[in-house]
Amino acid sequence: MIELENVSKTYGGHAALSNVSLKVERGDMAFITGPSGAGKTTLFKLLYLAEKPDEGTITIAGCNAADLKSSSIPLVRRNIGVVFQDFKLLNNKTVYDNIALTLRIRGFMEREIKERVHSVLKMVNLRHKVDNYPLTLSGGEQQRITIARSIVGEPTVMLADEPTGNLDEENEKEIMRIFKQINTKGTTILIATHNRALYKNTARKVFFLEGGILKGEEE
Amino acid sequence: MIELENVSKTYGGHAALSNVSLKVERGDMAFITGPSGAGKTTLFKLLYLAEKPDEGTITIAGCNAADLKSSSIPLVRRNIGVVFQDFKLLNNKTVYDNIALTLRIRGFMEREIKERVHSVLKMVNLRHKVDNYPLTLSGGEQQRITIARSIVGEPTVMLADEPTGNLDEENEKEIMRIFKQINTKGTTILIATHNRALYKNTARKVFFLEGGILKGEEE
Amino acid sequence: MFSLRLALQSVIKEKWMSLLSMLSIGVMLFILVSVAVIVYNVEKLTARLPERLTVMVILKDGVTSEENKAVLAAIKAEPTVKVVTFVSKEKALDELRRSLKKDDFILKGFADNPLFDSFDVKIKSEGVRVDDVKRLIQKIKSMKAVDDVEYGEALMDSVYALKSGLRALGLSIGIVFVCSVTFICYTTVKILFYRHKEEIEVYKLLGATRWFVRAPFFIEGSIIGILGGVMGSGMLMGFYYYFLRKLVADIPMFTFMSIPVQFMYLLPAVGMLLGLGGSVLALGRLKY
Amino acid sequence: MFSLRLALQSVIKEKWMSLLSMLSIGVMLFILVSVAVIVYNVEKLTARLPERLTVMVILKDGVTSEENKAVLAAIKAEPTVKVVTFVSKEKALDELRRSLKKDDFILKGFADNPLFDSFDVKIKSEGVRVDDVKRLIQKIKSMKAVDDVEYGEALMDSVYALKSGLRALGLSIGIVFVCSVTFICYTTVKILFYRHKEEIEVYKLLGATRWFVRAPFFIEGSIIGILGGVMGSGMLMGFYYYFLRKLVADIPMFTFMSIPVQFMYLLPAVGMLLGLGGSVLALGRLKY
Ligand SMILES: Nc1ncnc2c1ncn2[C@@H]1O[C@H](COP(=O)(O)OP(=O)(O)OP(=O)(O)O)[C@@H](O)[C@H]1O
Ligand SMILES: Nc1ncnc2c1ncn2[C@@H]1O[C@H](COP(=O)(O)OP(=O)(O)OP(=O)(O)O)[C@@H](O)[C@H]1O
Ligand SMILES: [Mg+2]
Ligand SMILES: [Mg+2]
Repeated sequence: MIELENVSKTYGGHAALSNVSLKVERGDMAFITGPSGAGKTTLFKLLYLAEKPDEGTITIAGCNAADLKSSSIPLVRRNIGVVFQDFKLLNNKTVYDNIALTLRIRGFMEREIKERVHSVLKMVNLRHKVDNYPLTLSGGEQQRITIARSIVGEPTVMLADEPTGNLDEENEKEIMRIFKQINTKGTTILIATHNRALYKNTARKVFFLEGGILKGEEE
Repeated sequence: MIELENVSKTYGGHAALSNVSLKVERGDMAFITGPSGAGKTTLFKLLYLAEKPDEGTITIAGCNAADLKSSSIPLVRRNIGVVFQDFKLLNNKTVYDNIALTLRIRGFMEREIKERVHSVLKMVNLRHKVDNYPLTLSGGEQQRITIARSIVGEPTVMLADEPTGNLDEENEKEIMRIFKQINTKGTTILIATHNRALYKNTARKVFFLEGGILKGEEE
Repeated sequence: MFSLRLALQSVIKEKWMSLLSMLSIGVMLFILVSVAVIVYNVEKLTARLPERLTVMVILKDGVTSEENKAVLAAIKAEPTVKVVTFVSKEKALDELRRSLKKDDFILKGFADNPLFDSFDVKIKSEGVRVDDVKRLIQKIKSMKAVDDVEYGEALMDSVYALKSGLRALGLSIGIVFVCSVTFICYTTVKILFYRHKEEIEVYKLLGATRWFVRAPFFIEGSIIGILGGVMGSGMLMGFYYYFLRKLVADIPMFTFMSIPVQFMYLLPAVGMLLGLGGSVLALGRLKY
Repeated sequence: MFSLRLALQSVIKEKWMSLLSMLSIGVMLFILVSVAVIVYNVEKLTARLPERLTVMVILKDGVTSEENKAVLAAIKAEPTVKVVTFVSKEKALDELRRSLKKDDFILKGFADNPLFDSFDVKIKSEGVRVDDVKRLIQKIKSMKAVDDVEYGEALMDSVYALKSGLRALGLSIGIVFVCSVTFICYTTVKILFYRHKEEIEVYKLLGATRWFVRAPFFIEGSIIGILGGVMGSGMLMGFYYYFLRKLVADIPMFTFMSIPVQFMYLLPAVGMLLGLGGSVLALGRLKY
């Protein structure tokens, strides 16, 4: 599902990633970890096609990133759900409109949008907040909305960069529970974090990155 | 140094802070903690005068926030150093210029600026990065630059909102070490965090906030 | 459509800015068209100038009818000449009398006809340049039987100078104004773009196509351009009805002024194009 | 100064945008001044119109010298009249002869003087309105010994209509252009503001005064306004030297046209004010 082969990325002479190869199978839930500046966010930018690698090949959601015309980037992104530490919700839109946006962009009919939005809100347990504005919600709630937004389009892959970086332990647990649930339904998930607590007790694949170099992996 | 009396703040009907009273003495290092949405960031906004409280009085760095003309807000802010989770460094300026900005705003002479910038860079152990641009530094290094920027103006109070939220454990420890060092030199410090590790092993004052209500404090 | 709705919402939300940019565009287009109208009218007025110009060839007193015929033939042979008519001094007197109307008593006292025999030479309407006319006149003047040649030299020269000056002026004003209008659309759309920067970031992450992101801005720029053009047309009509018509009524000299109606329909179209152009520039390549 | 340096850096960095906005401002100020010049010239031209207007009072044939004197006295008594001169028909013929110059042979044939006795009435130069003149003429016309009164009624009316029309047009164009120029400065500075939004956020956190944050933008807006004004002045000078002077040389009718030099100095100042105004609007209240 996600495969990197000898990928390198340099920013103005400074190597953010050097010769990284890794593979995440369909249906897996994997973690990338490493100290700050290790290159986790850079790796994610390559994966959701916001940047191009200097070298190496990237395969995600069945597409080879190198062969991609820039006009088909949006179409690939529709198969990738993204979640960030800082939520990136639109504060002038209600929760409903924030989630519906994913589907409106794809040209869905209002009726189907309504159905789908309500079903994902149920999944993250926030059906009662459908008409709230993001800023009236707690950080944990906002992150759950972000997750709802990213799964409403039924992506095959989910990328989460420090999804619990802004959250306390309780919310952290709740978010991880939701991720596991989504993963059980068949979505491949890759989570970047420097928080050991997130992957400590799971028997999942963990990649260790440091200074742009893949130092090891662990099942 | 910092004193809140019965402070309330409401955002569109939703109370972010209700009737909060707390006091941090000169030279103290205190923590505010609580789950996400507790109102920590809101409290900080009130303290660095970005928002006005709906009710109650706030005293910081010897000024009563209520009596303040808006034109003297900048002058009070020069006595307050702020540090955020997302650094807020200017990426198109070198480390030197980022730190010097604090002093340029105050109209210092270039010679004194140079002296002071080098002395704070020494304090955070980043003298060799003086000509780097922020993006070429790791997150921990960037946060140390932010701290350097906030102390170069010799503030009497420092406010840090989740200063280690983006950082791994190693960097976290390093940042806390620097805070303690600054505190030893006499600067009052208030740190907001939901990371227990930050205050667990210190015999400092900790305020517990939840849903905008002060639930308790601990020495 | 979703894009159209977004664009309309944005125009309405930022109504002051939109209105001001429309107004600016409108007034610039109006001035642009005014200059075009002036150029157009001067062109129209002067296009047939050589044709209108009648060159009067005054013959010497006591010219024989043979000499007369020779001059006539020579003039007729010129390629620039359309018609040559002989005007005897009796006919000239008749005409003068008719043009004086009731004041013709002035002429009553004359014992003798004080006028001369002459030729009225009419110049061809097409393909004749001012220089050709001058050359012709020089030639006629040099004929032996000819006393003098009268024609509106000063007038013709100055009208042609005015014409070329106006053309240059019109062209430079045109270029500058097209740039300015595009620039105003550019800045307006750019500001809207910055206001929605966060939103656009999110759109891109969620897989919006480039077209989906840009369409509202293009539509918006076009709307502003069109409405600016409509305002310009409105001003033009206002100017026409409240100013020019009055002026023409008062000073018949300006009767020739006319505003081609096509401009009214053209302005919104031009506005739209420039608005669209400005939006395209404002959004640039739009990285993913 | 730090602010000035920042402003200059920004103008240079965004040179295309700055240049385009200067150009737009320049051309708008140029048009504005052109309109002002036209209005000014027409005002100047018509200010002394009643004074220049000579009313010719034609007396009936065979009027006695007593009646003559009575009319003279009556006209002289009018408050709007400056001078009245009696022109006998002999004098009139002399004048006609002189004005015909070498063509005066036309008059030779006359046995009798065909002209009339008349009064030349000159109107006062100050405080006389067109209506007053009309009333005066009506009054003179009704006198028994007076045959007819001749004066440039049509001309005067149309010039006055033109004048008031031009004034209204000039005023409305003036208002719209002032808005537009301010708006262009507004949008330009606003875009610069958005480009530096992050920076401004940081400045505020570090305790920069409002003045410190805004000064570079104010300076920038002013620079753009000033340079726009300079461009406008340049265009005005170019227009004057390459177009108007030629025009005047060719068509002496336009000799009256003059461009007050003060405009050249005024434009940059006006540009600066509008630029500053635009910047102030663009930055708004600037919350802390
Ligand atoms: N736009 C950029 N320009 C220059 N250098 C960059 C840029 N983005 C990232 N870098 C550099 O690339 C390296 C990797 O950065 P990245 O953000 O991927 O780290 P990370 O693992 O996400 O760290 P963190 O845990 O702090 O989020 C860093 O050294 C950083 O300085
Ligand atoms: N601009 C705003 N408009 C409306 N509500 C707001 C705004 N800012 C904050 N809030 C609300 O105020 C409450 C407190 O928010 P605040 O950001 O202070 O929490 P916090 O303790 O900093 O949480 P976190 O740990 O997630 O940073 C939240 O419920 C939030 O919804
Ligand atoms: Mg990162
Ligand atoms: Mg917070």
